[in-house]
Amino acid sequence: MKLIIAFIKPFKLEQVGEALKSVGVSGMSVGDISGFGRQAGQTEVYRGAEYEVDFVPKIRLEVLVTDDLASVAVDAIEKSAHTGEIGDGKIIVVSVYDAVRIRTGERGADAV
Amino acid sequence: MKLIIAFIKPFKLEQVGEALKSVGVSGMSVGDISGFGRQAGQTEVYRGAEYEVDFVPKIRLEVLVTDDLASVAVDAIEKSAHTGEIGDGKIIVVSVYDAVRIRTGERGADAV
Amino acid sequence: MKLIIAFIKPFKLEQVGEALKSVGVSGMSVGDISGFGRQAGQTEVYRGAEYEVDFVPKIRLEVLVTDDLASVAVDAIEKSAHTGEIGDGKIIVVSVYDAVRIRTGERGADAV
Amino acid sequence: MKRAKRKLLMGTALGALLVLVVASPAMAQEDPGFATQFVLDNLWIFIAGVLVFFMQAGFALVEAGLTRSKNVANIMMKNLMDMSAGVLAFALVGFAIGFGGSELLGGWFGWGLGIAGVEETVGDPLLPATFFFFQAAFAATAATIVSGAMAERTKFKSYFVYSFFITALIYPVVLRWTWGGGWLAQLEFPFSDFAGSTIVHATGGWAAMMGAIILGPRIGKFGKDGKPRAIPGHNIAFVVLGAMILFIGWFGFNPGSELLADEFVPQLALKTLLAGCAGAVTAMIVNWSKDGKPDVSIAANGLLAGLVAITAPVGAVETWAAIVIGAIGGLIVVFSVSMFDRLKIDDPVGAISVHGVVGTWGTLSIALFAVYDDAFLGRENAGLFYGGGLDQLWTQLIFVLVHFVWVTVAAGLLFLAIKATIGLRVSPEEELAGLDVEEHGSPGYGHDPAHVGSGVVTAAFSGAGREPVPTSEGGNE
Amino acid sequence: MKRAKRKLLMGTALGALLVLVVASPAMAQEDPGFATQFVLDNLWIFIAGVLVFFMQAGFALVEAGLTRSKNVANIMMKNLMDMSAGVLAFALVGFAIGFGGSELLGGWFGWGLGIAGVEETVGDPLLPATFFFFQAAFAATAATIVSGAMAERTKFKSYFVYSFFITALIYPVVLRWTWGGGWLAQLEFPFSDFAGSTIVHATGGWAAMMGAIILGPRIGKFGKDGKPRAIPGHNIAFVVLGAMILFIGWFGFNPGSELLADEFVPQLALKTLLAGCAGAVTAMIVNWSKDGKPDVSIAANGLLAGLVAITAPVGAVETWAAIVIGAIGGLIVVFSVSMFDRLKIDDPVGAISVHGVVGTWGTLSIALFAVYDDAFLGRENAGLFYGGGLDQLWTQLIFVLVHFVWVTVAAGLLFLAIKATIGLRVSPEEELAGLDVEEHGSPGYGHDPAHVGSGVVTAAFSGAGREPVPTSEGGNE
Amino acid sequence: MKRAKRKLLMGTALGALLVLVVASPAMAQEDPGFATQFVLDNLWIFIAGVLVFFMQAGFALVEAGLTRSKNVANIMMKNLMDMSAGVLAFALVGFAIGFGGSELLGGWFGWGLGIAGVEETVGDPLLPATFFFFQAAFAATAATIVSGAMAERTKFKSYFVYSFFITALIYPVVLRWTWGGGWLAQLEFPFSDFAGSTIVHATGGWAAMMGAIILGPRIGKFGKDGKPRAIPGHNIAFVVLGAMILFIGWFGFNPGSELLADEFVPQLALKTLLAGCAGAVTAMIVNWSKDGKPDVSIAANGLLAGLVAITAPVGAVETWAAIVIGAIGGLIVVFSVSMFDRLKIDDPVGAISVHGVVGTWGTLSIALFAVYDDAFLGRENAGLFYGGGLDQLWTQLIFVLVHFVWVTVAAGLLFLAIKATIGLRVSPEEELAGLDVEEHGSPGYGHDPAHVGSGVVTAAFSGAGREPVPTSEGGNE
Ligand SMILES: Nc1ncnc2c1ncn2[C@@H]1O[C@H](COP(=O)(O)OP(=O)(O)O)[C@@H](O)[C@H]1O
Ligand SMILES: Nc1ncnc2c1ncn2[C@@H]1O[C@H](COP(=O)(O)OP(=O)(O)O)[C@@H](O)[C@H]1O
Ligand SMILES: Nc1ncnc2c1ncn2[C@@H]1O[C@H](COP(=O)(O)OP(=O)(O)O)[C@@H](O)[C@H]1O
Repeated sequence: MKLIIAFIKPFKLEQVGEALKSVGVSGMSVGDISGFGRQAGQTEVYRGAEYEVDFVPKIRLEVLVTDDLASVAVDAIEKSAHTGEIGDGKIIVVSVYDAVRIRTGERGADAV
Repeated sequence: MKLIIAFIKPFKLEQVGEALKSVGVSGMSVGDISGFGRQAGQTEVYRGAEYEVDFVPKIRLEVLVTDDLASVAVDAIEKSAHTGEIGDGKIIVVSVYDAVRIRTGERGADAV
Repeated sequence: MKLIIAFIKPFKLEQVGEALKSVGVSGMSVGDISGFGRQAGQTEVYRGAEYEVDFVPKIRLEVLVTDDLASVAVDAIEKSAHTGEIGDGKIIVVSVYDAVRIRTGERGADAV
Repeated sequence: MKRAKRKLLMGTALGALLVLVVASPAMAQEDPGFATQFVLDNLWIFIAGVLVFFMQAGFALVEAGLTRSKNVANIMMKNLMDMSAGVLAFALVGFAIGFGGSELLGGWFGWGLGIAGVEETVGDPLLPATFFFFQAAFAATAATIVSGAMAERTKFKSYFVYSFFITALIYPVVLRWTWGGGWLAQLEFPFSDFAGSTIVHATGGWAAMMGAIILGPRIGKFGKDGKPRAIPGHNIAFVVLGAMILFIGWFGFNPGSELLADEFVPQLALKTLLAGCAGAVTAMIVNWSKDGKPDVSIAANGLLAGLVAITAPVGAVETWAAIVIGAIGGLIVVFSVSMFDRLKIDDPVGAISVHGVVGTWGTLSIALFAVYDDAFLGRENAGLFYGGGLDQLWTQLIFVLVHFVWVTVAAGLLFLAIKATIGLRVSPEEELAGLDVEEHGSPGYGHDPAHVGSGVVTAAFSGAGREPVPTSEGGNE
Repeated sequence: MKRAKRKLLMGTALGALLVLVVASPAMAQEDPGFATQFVLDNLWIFIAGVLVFFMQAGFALVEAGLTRSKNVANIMMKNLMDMSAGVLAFALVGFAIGFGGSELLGGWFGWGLGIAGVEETVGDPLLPATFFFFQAAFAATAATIVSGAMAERTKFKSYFVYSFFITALIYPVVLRWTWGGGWLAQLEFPFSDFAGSTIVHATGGWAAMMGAIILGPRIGKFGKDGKPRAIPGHNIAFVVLGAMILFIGWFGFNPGSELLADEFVPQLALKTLLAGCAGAVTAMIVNWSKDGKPDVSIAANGLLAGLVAITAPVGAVETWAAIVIGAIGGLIVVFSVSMFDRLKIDDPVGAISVHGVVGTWGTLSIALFAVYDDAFLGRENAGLFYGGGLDQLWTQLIFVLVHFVWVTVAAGLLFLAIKATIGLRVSPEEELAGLDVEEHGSPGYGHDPAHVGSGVVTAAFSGAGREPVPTSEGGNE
Repeated sequence: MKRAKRKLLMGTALGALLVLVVASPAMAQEDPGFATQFVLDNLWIFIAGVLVFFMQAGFALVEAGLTRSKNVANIMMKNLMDMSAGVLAFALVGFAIGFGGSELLGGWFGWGLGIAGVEETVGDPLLPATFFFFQAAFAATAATIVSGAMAERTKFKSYFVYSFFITALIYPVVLRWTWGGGWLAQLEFPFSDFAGSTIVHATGGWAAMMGAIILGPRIGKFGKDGKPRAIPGHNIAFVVLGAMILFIGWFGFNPGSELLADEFVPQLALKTLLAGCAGAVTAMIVNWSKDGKPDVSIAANGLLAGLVAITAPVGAVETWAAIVIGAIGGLIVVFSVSMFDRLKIDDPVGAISVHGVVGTWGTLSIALFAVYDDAFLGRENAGLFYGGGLDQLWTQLIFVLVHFVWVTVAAGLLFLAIKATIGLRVSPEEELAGLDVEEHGSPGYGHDPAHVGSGVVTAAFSGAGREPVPTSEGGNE
C-alpha cells in the first residue's frame, strides 16, 4: 500500500475528489495547511500599512491506496490539480507498512 | 520506529488517548481533518434548501513509537476507537527512517 | 527523497523557516496541531472552576527534501527550534517513494 | 415625598382604573399643559418599554457567549422566540390574569388584548396600550431569564412550550398577587418591589433553577469525581456586549417603573447606575481575591447582579444605600455561582444566581434600607436601619417565600409535564454534536462550502443517506 | 378619531407648509404649554429618527451573518457607506426632490440642505431640521435594503455609486408622488402607506431584486442541475442580534411616522410589536411544517416580515388585525424565499421577500382591514372587511404597481448603466477568494501574524511579488 | 439667537446654581406647563445620558475588533471596568472637583455624591441627579478612550488603577477650568467647546498618547528596519458595529449637551449627523486615493472623526460648516493614523488620531466658523470667516495648549508612577500568548472541551504541573 500526500490549491479539491473517485479510490482525508514555497503570499494593506501574508492557503490530502492503484491515483491527482501556474503543489508518495480498518479490524490491502 | 497515523471519530479521542497511555505511549500529536469515505456527511436544511455536508469531521492522530511498541499501539487504537459503525476510520503505519527529540538532540529510538 | 515531519513550538516557526531556507530548502507546508506529551497544558480558571487544558498548541511542519539535503535540514530544524525546555518537540524522517511537482509533472528529486 | 401616592395608585387600583378608563373616554384633553404631560407620561413609558425590549438582545448575547459555538443558533432562536411567543401569550391571556378587573368576578379586562380594549386614547396616567406595552416587555424578560440556565441541552420544542406557559400563566399569577393589587398588596404592611427584583427577576431565576435541576447537568460538566469542570463559553465579547446592552435596558426597566414622567425618574436612573457599577466592581474584586484572577464573565454577572439588586429598592432607598445594595449583590453572585456548581446544578450563565438569589437579596434589602414612602410601602422610614423595625422584614420574607414556593412548584410541574410528554432533553449524541444542526437544520457558524469541498465531492464519495443506523457491513471498496 | 387631520396635513400640505415656515419665523413660542408640546413633538421625532438610524446596525448584522466570513468586511463597509453617502446625497438633492415646494415651479425647498433652510427654529409641528433628520433616516433605510440581495459579488465602487443614486433620485421620486403630496395623494381615493411598507421597504426590495437579477447568482448557488444549493451564513448570532436591533428601530420607524408626540404613539408601538411577534411565530411554524426543522434565520426574517407588513397599515387597522397582518407577512416570507430560490434569483438575506413582497402585502392589507381614518385615507371604514368596498383596493393596487414599475425600471437602468461602465460584479477569482482582501486590502477576520509565521518567513520563502500572472517557468530549486 | 443665555448660564454659574438649588427646595412646581417642561428637560437629558453610556459598548467593540482574538476578553473587561470604576470614582471625588461650589472655599458640592445632595427634586433646569448622570456618562467616555491605544500589552491591574485616576482627577480638573466655570471660562474671550471635542475627547486622546508612548509598541509592530508592520484586527464586523453604536450614542452626546429640551436639539442632531457622514465619506475617499483601497476600519475612524470634530462647534456653526468641519476631520484622521505609525507610537485603534488630533481640530474650527452666540462665546460672528478676527483663535489656541500640557503631564506622571510601582506592561511571553489567559484565567473565545480531548487525556499524558521552569531533564519515556 501507499500513502499519497498532496498539497493542492483549495479550489481544486472538488475536481481532485472526482478524479480520485473515478479511478476507484474510495476515501480520503483532507486538512487545511499554510504553504510556503515559490508562490508568494499576498500583499495586503491595513490602516495604511502594507504587509505580506507570507503563506498561501493550501489543502492537504491524504489518500491510502493499494500498490496497484498508486500510480493511477497519483496521475489522477496530478491532472485534476494542474493549472500550470506557480503554486500548484506537490504529491508525495510514501510506502505503508501496514493499515487497519478500525470498524472491521481488516488489515493490509483489505483495509483500504 | 514506526509512525502511526490514525483517522478516528472525534468523540473517541479521549478513550484512544487513555488506551495509548496504558500501553506505554508517551505522546501524540492531534489535528482536525475532514474525512471523505463510505460514511456520508449530514443532510442539512438552510433557509428551505437542503444540502449535503460532504465531509465528516474526524480527528487525525500521529503517534511515533518504537518498533516493539508498534503493534501493541495499533491494537490499542483499534480497540479503543472501535464502535462497529461505518466511519470508524483507518490506521496507517509507516516506517520511520530517523527521529530526533529537539530538546536533547537524542536520535532514533531514544527520541521517541 | 525524505519527508521531514516536525512538531515545534509555534513561536519558533519564523526561525525554523529562516534556518531551512539558509540550507537550501525551497518550501514547506505548515499546520496547527494539538500536542500531547510530557509538557502539560495550562491550568485555567473559568467562573470559579479550575480546568486543565490538556494539550499544548504546536506547529506541524512537513518538508520534502532530497536525500543529500535531509540531514542538513534536520540539523537546521533541530538547532533553530531548540530552547532546551520540555516541549521542544520531535523531528520524524520518513523515506519517500516518489514525488511529483503538479505544475510541471516533474518526478523524483526534480519535484522537490 | 409625594411619590407614594402615585405608585400606590398604580398598585392597588390599577386594574379598576383601567376598567374605568375603558368605560369613560375623553378626559384630560382640555388643558394644553395637562395634555402635554399626559403625552409625555405615555411617550416616556413607551420609550422605557423599548429599552426593556432591547434587553432581549442582551440576554441572547450573554447566553450565547457563555455557551459553546455548536449551540449558538439554538440559543439565539430561543431568545427570539421566548420574546415573540411570550408577547403573544401575554396579550392573549397573561395580561388579563395579571391585571384584569380585580374584584369584579366576571369583569376581566384584557383577555385577548389583540381583540379589544387597547384602542382607547385616554387613561390616567397611562393609556391601556402604553401600560400593556411596558408590561409585555417585562413578561418577555421573565421568560427569557430561564433560557440561560437550561442552555445547551433542552429540546427547542419543549422550550417553546415552556416559554408560552411562563408568560401566559406562571408570571401573571405573580403579577396578580402583587402589582395587580392582590393579597400581597393588601397586607397590613404590604409587600414592596418597585420594579421587580422578585416579581420579574426571581420569577425567571427560580423557574430557571427548576429547569436546570430537572434537566440535569450538561454532559461533561461534572467529572467522575463529582467535581465541577469548566465548560468555557465561546465568546466573551458577546457576554460583555450583552451585559452592556442589559445595563442600557435597565434604564428603561427601573426608571420606567415609575409609570410616569416625573422628577423622580433621573434619581431612579442614578441609583440604578451606581448600584450596577458597584456590583461589577465588587464582584470583580471578590472574585479576584477568591480565584486569583478577575474572570470577565463574573464581572459581567456582577454588573447585572448590582442592577437586579437595586430593582426592588430603587425608589425607597437613598443613593448611598443603592451603592451598598448593588455591591452586596456583586458579592453574593460570586459565591452563589460557585455554590450552584457545588450543588451540581448546572447553570451555564449564572441566571439562577443573578436573578433568583440576588433578586431575593434586593427585595429583602428594602426591609433594611427603606426610607422613602414608595412602591406600596405606605410609610416613610420603613427600613430597619431607619427605625422601621421588623414589620417590613416579615412582609418581605413572606413575599419572597410565597413567591419561591409558587414559582418552583408551578415551574417544576410544568417541566415535569413536558418531560413526561414531549421530553425535555435532547439525546446525548445531539448534545455532543451541538443542537444547531439537529434542532434547526444547520450550524450557527456555517463554513463556506467553497472552502472544503463544495458539494460535488459528496456525490463522489458518499452514499445517498446519512450516517445513521449501525451496520455490520464490511469493507468499502 | 382625530388623527386623520394631522396626518393629512403632513401628507398633502407638507411641502407648502415647510416653505411657509421658512418664511414666517417665530410663532407658537408664547404659550408655555404649547411651547413644551412643540419641543416634545420635535424631540420625539428626533429620537424616533435615532432609533431608525440604529436600524443601520441591524441591517449590517443581518447581512453579515447570512453571508460568508470572507466577505464580512465588505458587507460592513457597504452598510456604513450607504448610510454615510446616502445621508449626504439626500441632503444635497434627494430631500428637495421628495419634499420641495410642491406646486410652485421654481420654489424648490431643500436643495443643498447643508447650506440653508434647516436653521429655522420654528415649524408646525416639526422643525425643518427635525423633519429632515427623520426623513434622512428613512432614506438610508431604503438604500441599505438593497445591499443584502447583492451581497458577496458586487464591486464596492459600483455599490457606492448605486447607493448615491437611490437616495438622491429613485427613492425621492417615490416620496414626491406620495408623502410629498404628489399625484398618488391627490387621487379621489388617495393611496395610503403610513410609515412606508411600499414607499421605503418595497423601494429597497424591488431595487434589490433588480440588482440580484442583473448581477446573477453567486458562484455555486445553483447546481449543474439547476437546483438551489444552500450557502450557509457564517454567523447566525449576528443575524438574530441584527433582527432584534431592527425590531427596536422599528419603534422609531412606525410610531415616529406619526410625526407628532400624541396619544396615538403607544398604540402604533403596540400594533408594531404584536405584528412583529406574530410574523416571527408564524414564519417559524410554517417553516417547521414545510422543511421539518425551524430555521433560525427564517424566523428572524419572519419577525422582520411582520414588522414590514404592519408598517403601512399600522395607523388604520385594529389591534387584532395587526396580528393577522403580521402573521400573514410571516407566512408569505417563508414561501417567497423559496420562490426566489426556484426563480434562480439569488438573494442571500431574503431582502426581496421581506421588503418587496411583504411590503406589498402590507400596503394592500389596508384595503382589507382599514377602519380608522388615517394616513391620507380621508374616511373611516375604508377596508373591504368594514364595508368600504373595493375603492381603496384599486388605489392600493395602482399605487404598488406604479411604484413597482418605477423602481424596477429606474433601478434596472441604473444597474445596467453601472454594469456597462465601471462594471457591477467582481471577477470569479475575487468572488471565490472573498471580497475583503481585493476590495478593501485585508480580511475582515484577521489572523494573528504572530501565530502562523510572522513576516520574516515570507522574506525567506517567497519571491518579491504576488501570485499573479500565469507562468510557464519550471522547478523552483 | 437666544441660545447663548442658556448655555452661558450652565457654564459660568452652574456650580453656584446647584448649590443654590440644594438650599432652596420647591420652586417651579406650580404652573403645569412649566412643570412639564421641567420634567421634559430632565427626562431628555437623562435619555441623552443613556445614549452616551451606550457608547461604552461601541468603544469596547471598536477596540476588540481592531486587536487580536487572544486579547478579546481583556479588552472587554477593561471597557466594562473603566465604566464601572470610573462612574464610582467620579461620584466619589471627580464630580466635586469638576463642578463643586466654585469660589466658595469650603462649599464643595458633590463630594461622595453617593451620600448626599442628589436626592433633591428641584433644580433649574436640571436636577442634580440628572446633571450628575449626564456628566458621569461623559467622564466614562474620557476614560475609555485611553484603553484602545494601550491595548494588547497593558496589565489589567495597572489599567484599572489608571482608570480610577483619570475619572477622579485628570478629567475633573479639565472640567473645573472649563465647564465648571473656571479661568478658561472667565477670559475676556472665553474658550468655547460645546460638547467636549477637547474637554472630553482630547483628554482621552492625549492621555492615550502618553500611555502608548510610555508602554512602547506591541511586539512585532515595527520591523527590524523600523518600518511599521500591520497587525490586523480580528473582527471588522465588531469595528463597524461599534462605530455605528458610537454614532447612535453621539445623538445623546452632542444634542444632550444643550442641557435642556428645546428647539435647538434637532439642529444639533442634524449637524452631528452630517458631520459624521462627511467624515466617513471623506476618510474613505482620501484613504482610497492614498493606499489604493478603501480600508474599512479607516472609514469607521472617519465617521468617528467627523463626529469628534463637530462636537465642539456644533452649536456655533451653520449646517454647511458642519459638513466641512466633519469632512476635514475625516481627512485629518487618515494622515494622522499614518503619522503616529511613522512616529513609532503604536495605537491599534487610532484613538490618538480620532480623539486627540481631530478633537483639537474641532475645537479650533470654532475660531474659523463660529457664527451663532453659543457655548461661552458671548457674541455672534466670532469666527474668522464671519469677520470675528483672531480673538477667538487665540483663546482656542490657549485652551487646547493648556489642556494638552495638563493632560500629557498629568497622565504621563500617572503612567510613570504606575510603571515604577506595580508595572505597566505584561511580560513578552504573556503578550505573545495573549492577555486573556494570564490576566483573566481563560481565553475569550473558549473551545469546546468535548472537541479536542476532554480532560481525561490530560491526566493520561501530562504530569501534574504546568510548563513552567526550564528543565534540563532528559527523555520522556
Ligand atoms: N519542499 C517542500 N516540502 C513540503 N511542501 C512543499 C515543499 N515545497 C512546496 N511545498 C508545498 O507546495 C506548495 C506549492 O509550492 P510552490 O513552490 O509555491 O509552487 P510549485 O508547486 O509550483 O513549485 C507550497 O505552498 C507548499 O505547501
Ligand atoms: N483511502 C483513504 N485514504 C485516506 N483516508 C481514508 C481513506 N478511506 C477512509 N479514510 C478516512 O477514514 C474515515 C472513515 O472512512 P469510511 O470509509 O467513512 O468508513 P470506514 O472506516 O468504516 O470504512 C474517512 O472519513 C477518512 O477520514
Ligand atoms: N510519541 C509521539 N508521537 C507523536 N508526537 C509526539 C510524541 N511525543 C511527543 N510528541 C509531540 O511533541 C511535542 C513535545 O513533546 P513533549 O513530550 O511535550 O516534550 P519533549 O519534546 O521535550 O520531549 C508534543 O506536544 C507532541 O506534539
